[in-house]
Amino acid sequence: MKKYILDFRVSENVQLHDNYALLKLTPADGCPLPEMLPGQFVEVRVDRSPSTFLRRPISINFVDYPHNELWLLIRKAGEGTRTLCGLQAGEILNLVLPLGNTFTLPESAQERILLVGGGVGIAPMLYWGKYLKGKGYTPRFLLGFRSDKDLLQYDQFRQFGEVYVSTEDGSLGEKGFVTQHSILNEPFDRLYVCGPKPMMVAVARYARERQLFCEVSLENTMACGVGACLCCVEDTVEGHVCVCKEGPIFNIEKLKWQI
Amino acid sequence: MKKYILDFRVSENVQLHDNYALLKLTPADGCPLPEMLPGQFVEVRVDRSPSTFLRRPISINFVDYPHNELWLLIRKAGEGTRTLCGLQAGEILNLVLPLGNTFTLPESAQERILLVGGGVGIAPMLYWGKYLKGKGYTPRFLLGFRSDKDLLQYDQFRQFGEVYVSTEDGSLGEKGFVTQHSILNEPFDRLYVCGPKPMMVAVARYARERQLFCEVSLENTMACGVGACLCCVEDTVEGHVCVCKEGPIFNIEKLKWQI
Amino acid sequence: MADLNVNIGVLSLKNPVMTASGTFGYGEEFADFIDLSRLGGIIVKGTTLHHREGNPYPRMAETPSGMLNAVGLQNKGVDYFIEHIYPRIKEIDTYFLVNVSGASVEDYVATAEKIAALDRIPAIELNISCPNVKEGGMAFGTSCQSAASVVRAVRAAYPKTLIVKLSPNVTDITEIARAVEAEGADAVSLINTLLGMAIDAQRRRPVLSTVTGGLSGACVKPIALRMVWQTYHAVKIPIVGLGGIMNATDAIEFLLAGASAIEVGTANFIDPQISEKIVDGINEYLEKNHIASVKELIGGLML
Amino acid sequence: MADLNVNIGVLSLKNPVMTASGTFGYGEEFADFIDLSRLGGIIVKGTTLHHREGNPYPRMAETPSGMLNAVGLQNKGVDYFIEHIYPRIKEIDTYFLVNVSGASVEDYVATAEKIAALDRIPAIELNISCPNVKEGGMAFGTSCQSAASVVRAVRAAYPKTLIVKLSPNVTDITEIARAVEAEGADAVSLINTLLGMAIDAQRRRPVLSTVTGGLSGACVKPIALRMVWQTYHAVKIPIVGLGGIMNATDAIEFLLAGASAIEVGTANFIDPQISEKIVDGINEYLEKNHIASVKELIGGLML
Ligand SMILES: Cc1cc2nc3c(=O)[nH]c(=O)nc-3n(C[C@H](O)[C@H](O)[C@H](O)COP(=O)(O)OP(=O)(O)OC[C@H]3O[C@@H](n4cnc5c(N)ncnc54)[C@H](O)[C@@H]3O)c2cc1C
Ligand SMILES: Cc1cc2nc3c(=O)[nH]c(=O)nc-3n(C[C@H](O)[C@H](O)[C@H](O)COP(=O)(O)OP(=O)(O)OC[C@H]3O[C@@H](n4cnc5c(N)ncnc54)[C@H](O)[C@@H]3O)c2cc1C
Ligand SMILES: Cc1cc2nc3c(=O)[nH]c(=O)nc-3n(C[C@H](O)[C@H](O)[C@H](O)COP(=O)(O)O)c2cc1C
Ligand SMILES: Cc1cc2nc3c(=O)[nH]c(=O)nc-3n(C[C@H](O)[C@H](O)[C@H](O)COP(=O)(O)O)c2cc1C
Ligand code: FES
Ligand code: FES
Repeated sequence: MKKYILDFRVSENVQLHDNYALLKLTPADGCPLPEMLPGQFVEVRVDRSPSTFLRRPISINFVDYPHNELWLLIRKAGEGTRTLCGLQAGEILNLVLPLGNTFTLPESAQERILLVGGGVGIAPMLYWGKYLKGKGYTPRFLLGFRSDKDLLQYDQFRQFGEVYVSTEDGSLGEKGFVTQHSILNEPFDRLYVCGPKPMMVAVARYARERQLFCEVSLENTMACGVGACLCCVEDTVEGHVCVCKEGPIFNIEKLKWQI
Repeated sequence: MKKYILDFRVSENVQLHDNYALLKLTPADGCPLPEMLPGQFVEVRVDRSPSTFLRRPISINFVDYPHNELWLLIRKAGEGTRTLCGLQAGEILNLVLPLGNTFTLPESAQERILLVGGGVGIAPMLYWGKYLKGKGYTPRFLLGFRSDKDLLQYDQFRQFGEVYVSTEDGSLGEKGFVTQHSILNEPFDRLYVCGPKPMMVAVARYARERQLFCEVSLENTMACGVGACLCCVEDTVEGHVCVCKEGPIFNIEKLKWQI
Repeated sequence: MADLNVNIGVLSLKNPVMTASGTFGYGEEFADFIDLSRLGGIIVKGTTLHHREGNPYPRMAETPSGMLNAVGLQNKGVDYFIEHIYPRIKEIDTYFLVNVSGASVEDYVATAEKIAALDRIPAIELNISCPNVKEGGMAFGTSCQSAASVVRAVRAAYPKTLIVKLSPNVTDITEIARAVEAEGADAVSLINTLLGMAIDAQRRRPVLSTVTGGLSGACVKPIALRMVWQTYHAVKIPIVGLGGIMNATDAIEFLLAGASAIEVGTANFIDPQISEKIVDGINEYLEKNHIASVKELIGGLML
Repeated sequence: MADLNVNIGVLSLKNPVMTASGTFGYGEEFADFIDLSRLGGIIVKGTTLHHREGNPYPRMAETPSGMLNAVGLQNKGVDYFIEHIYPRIKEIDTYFLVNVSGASVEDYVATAEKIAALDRIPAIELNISCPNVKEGGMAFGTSCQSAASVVRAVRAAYPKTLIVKLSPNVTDITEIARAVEAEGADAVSLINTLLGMAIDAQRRRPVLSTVTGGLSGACVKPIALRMVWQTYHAVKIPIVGLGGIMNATDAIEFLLAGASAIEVGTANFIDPQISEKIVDGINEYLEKNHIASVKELIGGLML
C-alpha cells in the first residue's frame, strides 16, 4: 500500500474531555484521502513543541470519505500529544500515512465478533467497526473506561453495532474491568482488542482459554514508523518483528506473552 | 537596579511591515511595570520555537507608564524573532528585565543632541528620546533605513523631536547612509547611536574626528544576559567586559574599534 | 545544476548525499517518499555473518533534540542479505553500500568477503563503532590497536572501497583515523552514535532494555562537526561526515569542515524526504553562491 | 519537608543542588531572582592564579537544545577573588566552592593553597577539563597520568574537600575517575563540556573565535547520565553529577544514576530561578513517593 507524506488542515478540534481531543483533518491540498485500512496508524509531526523531536504514532480513528476527513482521537500523555490536543481549526499538520497492517476480516458474516477498546485504545475500533458493518458483518463493542467522565465516542459506536460499557468505578455500564463484563458470558468467535497492556493480556487470556481468534493492537516506542529503524520490535514466535510494519495488529498466537 | 522575571501578556501585536512587529506588553499579573531606563534591554523566552534554546535579547523600545505597557520592536532575523513576531494578543511572554546599563545624560539642556538609529537599531532611541524630552533636553533624531518601506515609528519619534530620515535608495528623506545626511553638517555636542556595526563605526569616526561625545549600543551573542557567563564580551580599554552588564551602551572612547 | 559529483577513493558518487546505516532500512522503505536514484548512495543496515535478533525492547528513547537507540544490530545475516535483499535492490540506480559488523575479526572478514562478490556493491562501511552490542562493535573502534587489526584483516580480504566507520566515544578520534588509514582504509566515516542513557525517574528504571544506548540526531551535530574537522587535518583519505545532519545547511557545514560526502541518519525518521531535499538544497546553495562544483566546498572553511 | 541533606566526603550540604561553575557568576548576579541561601552550594567561576582575559569574541553559539561556549576562563585571578569578591559573598548562607583552573601543576597548587586559607570556602572543584584554553585545562583531564599528577600535587597542598571535575572527552571516564580517586580526591564531578564546533555555512567560517568550544545544555544529558552511572560503578567516592540538568526530574535521574549531589549549569540562563525550583521539585518528588531522605535516591536505579 502506497505511503504518503501529506499536509492536513484541522477542520475541527472537538475537545471531548480535559484529557482527550478529536482532531478532524482534511488534506490541505483538497485532494481526496488516500486509501486507509482499519488498524493502521499515522505518524504525526508535532510542530512548535520543543521537547518533541520525533513524530508521534496515532491510530486512524475514523475515515469519513464523504467529508474527506480523517479523524484522530488523542489523549494527552505528554508534551507532544498536549500540543496536538491544542491545535485549532485551520492549523496544518504533517502526517506520514497510512502505516502498519490491518485487522483480519472474519470468514463469515455469521461470526460473533466483539471489538474491545480500553481508554484511548477505543480509537482504532471505530473505523474497524464501521468497516465491518459496511462489509456485512455484525460487530459489537465493549468499551472500558475509568469512569463515566472518560466515556468517548459512544454515539459514534452506536451507529455500527451494539455497545457495552464497563467503568472501573461503576459510574456507567457495568462496574469493573472489561474482562468482568457480563457480555463475555456469551459465546464469541472473534475478539479484536486495543487498550492498555494489562487489559489486552486479560482479554488474550480469556480468548486463549476458549480458543477464540483474538487480535490485539500493540504499542511500542517508534522512531521511523516504516520498518526501517527496528526500534519498535515485539518478540514473537518468528523472532523480533516491527510493530510499525508487521503490526500493530497481531494475532495473540504469534506473541510470546505470558498468559 | 532590581531585576525581575515576569510574565507579560501581549496586549497588541502591531505588524509594522513584513519584517517587523511591535509587541505591546503588559504585566500578566496586572502589577505596575518596574522601573526601566533607556538603553536597557530584556531577555525574552521564546516558547514553542524548537530551535530557540536560549532567551533572546531585545531592547526596550518604549515604556508607556500610563498604559502600563512595555514595547518591543522586533525584526525577523531567525526562528526566534519570527516566532515573537507571530504572537497574538492575549499570549504570554516571559521576560527577564531590565538588563544592562543606560545612556549618559547630557550635562546641560543647551547641548545639541542627535540620536541616530539604523534599521531595527532605532528601537532604543524612541524611549531615550522621550526620556530626554521629559527631562527638558531637545533631542533630534536621524533615522536610516534601506528604503521607505522600512520606515519605522516615524510618528512616534516626531512627538519627541525633529526627525531626519536617510534611505539607502533615496525613496524617502535623503539618499545614502546616515553619515551622509546633511544634518551632520550642523554642529552637535552629543551623539547616541544604535544600528548595524558598519553604521555605528561610521558615526563613531565622524564623532571622533570632531571630538564629540558619542555613545553606541552594542550587540553580542548572549546566553545569560546578567553578566554571569562572560559569553558576550567586548574588547575595551579596560579589557573584556560584558555587553549585557557593563553595556550595551558604551562610550566610543572605551572601545578598541579601528576607526 | 551545479556539479555535485564527489569521489571517495575510486568510488565516484553522483552527489555527496548518502543515507546512514540503520536509519534507512534497505532503501525500499522510503521508495514511496523519494526517488532513490537521486541519492549519492544508500548504506544498508548493519550486517553480520550470522542472523542476530538484536536487543530486547524497549530499544528507543527520545532525548532533547535527539534519540537513543539500542537496536543491537538486528539483521538476518549476510547470506540472507545476498539471497533475498540484494536481488531486489540491485536494479536501483544508486550505490548500495553494506555496513559490516562483527563480534570478531574473523566475522568481519568472512562477511566482507561475501559482500565483495556482489557486483553492484562497490564499497563496504566497516562498523567498528556500534555501542549496542556486547562483544565486538565499539570495542574495536576505541583503541588504535584493535581498530588497526580488524582493518588490516578486512583490507587483505576486501579489494573494493573500504570505508571505516569510527566511534566518537574516544579521547582522540584522529589517532584512530590515522591508525585505520595506515592499514589501507580508503576512507573513514564519522560519527557513529555517542554512548548515552535515559532514566525514567518515576519508575526509577532505565528506559532502554540495555540501560545504555547510542545517541543520534540534531543534538550531536556540534560534536560530529568538530570530529570531522579534526580528522580532516589528520588524515589524507576522504571523510564521510555524519551525525545530526537535519537539512542542507547542516550538510554544507560538514563539507566545509572537511567531509567529501555526508550521510543522513535520524533525520530520515522526521522527514522521510529529507535526503532528497538535501541534494536539492546543496545544489541551490552552490548556484546561489556561484560555486561550480561541490568539491570546492570540501574543507573550505575559512579561518 | 523531606530530608534533603547530602554529604560529599566530610562536607554536608543542606540539599544536593549546586550551581555549576561559569554559569552562575559569583551568585550575586542571581540574587534578585532567588534566595541564594536555599541552594546546597554555589560553585564560582573558574579561577586561575593570574588574571586571564579569556578568548576573543564571538564566544557563544546556540546549538540544538544546547550551546557552545569559548569563554576561556576569563577571570581576574585568585588574589582579586580573595580581596574583592570573597568579602562580599562570605556572609551568604550557603557554601561557596571555588572552581580552580591552571596552565601548570604549579598554578593549580598555588591557587588551591590560597583558597585553602579562606574560612568560608569548604571545598574546591579542580577543573582539569576546560576545553577552551590552549595550555592545561582539558589536557590534564584526558589522561590518567596527568590527571593523577595534578591531583596528587593539589591533594598535598589542599586539606579541605577536593572535588575533581572530569572531562567527558575521553574513551573511558571511569579510568580517570579511578586515577584521581587513588590520589585522594574526595569526590569527582562530571561532566564538563563536550568539545564541539559550529560553522556559519553562509559565511563559510567558524562561529566561535576559537573554532571549537564546549557543548552544554539539555543535549548533553544522555551522555552525562551515562558517565555518572558508569563512574558510580567504578569508584567509591561520591559523585557530583551535571550536564544538561534543566529541571527537577533531570536532577532526580542523576541522583538515581549515582550522583550524591548535582549542579545546574546552562539551565540558569533560561530560567534564573531554576536552581531553587529544582530544590523544591526534589522535595515534592520525595514527599509524593513517601521517601524520607534524598539519600535513598542516590544510586537507586533499579535494573
Ligand atoms: C501504533 C500506535 C498507535 C497509537 N495510537 C494512539 C491514538 O490513537 N491516540 C493516542 O492518544 N495515542 C496513541 N498512541 C500513543 C501515542 O503515540 C503516545 O501517547 C505519544 O507518542 C506520547 O507522546 P507525548 O509527546 O505526548 O508524550 P511523551 O512525553 O513522549 O511520553 C509520555 C508517555 O507516553 C509514553 N510514550 C512516548 N512515546 C510513545 C510511543 N511512541 N508509543 C507509546 N508510548 C509512548 C512515554 O513512555 C511516556 O510514558 C499510539 C501509539 C502507537 C505505537
Ligand atoms: C542588547 C541587544 C538588544 C537587541 N535589541 C533588539 C531589538 O530591539 N529588536 C530586534 O529585533 N533585535 C534586537 N537584538 C537582536 C536580536 O537579539 C537577534 O536578532 C535575535 O537574538 C536573533 O534570534 P533568532 O532566533 O531570530 O535568530 P537566530 O536564528 O538565532 O540568528 C539569526 C541571525 O541573528 C544573529 N544573532 C543570533 N543571536 C543574536 C544575539 N543574541 N545578538 C545578536 N545577534 C544575534 C545570528 O548570528 C544570525 O545571523 C538585540 C540584541 C542585543 C544583544
Ligand atoms: C535506529 C538506529 C540504528 C542504527 N544502526 C546502525 C548500524 O546498524 N550500523 C551503523 O554503523 N550505524 C548505525 N546507526 C548509527 C547511524 O548510522 C549514524 O551513525 C548515527 O545515527 C549518527 O547520525 P545521525 O545523527 O544523522 O542519525 C544507527 C542509528 C540509529 C538511530
Ligand atoms: C558559559 C560557560 C562557562 C563555563 N565555565 C566553566 C568554568 O569556568 N569552569 C568549569 O569547570 N566549568 C565551566 N563550564 C562548564 C559547566 O560548569 C558545566 O560543567 C557544563 O556546562 C555542563 O553542565 P550544563 O549542561 O548543566 O551546563 C562553563 C559552562 C558554560 C556554559
Ligand atoms: S519504528 Fe522504525 S522500525 Fe518500527
Ligand atoms: S550574556 Fe552572560 S555575561 Fe553577558
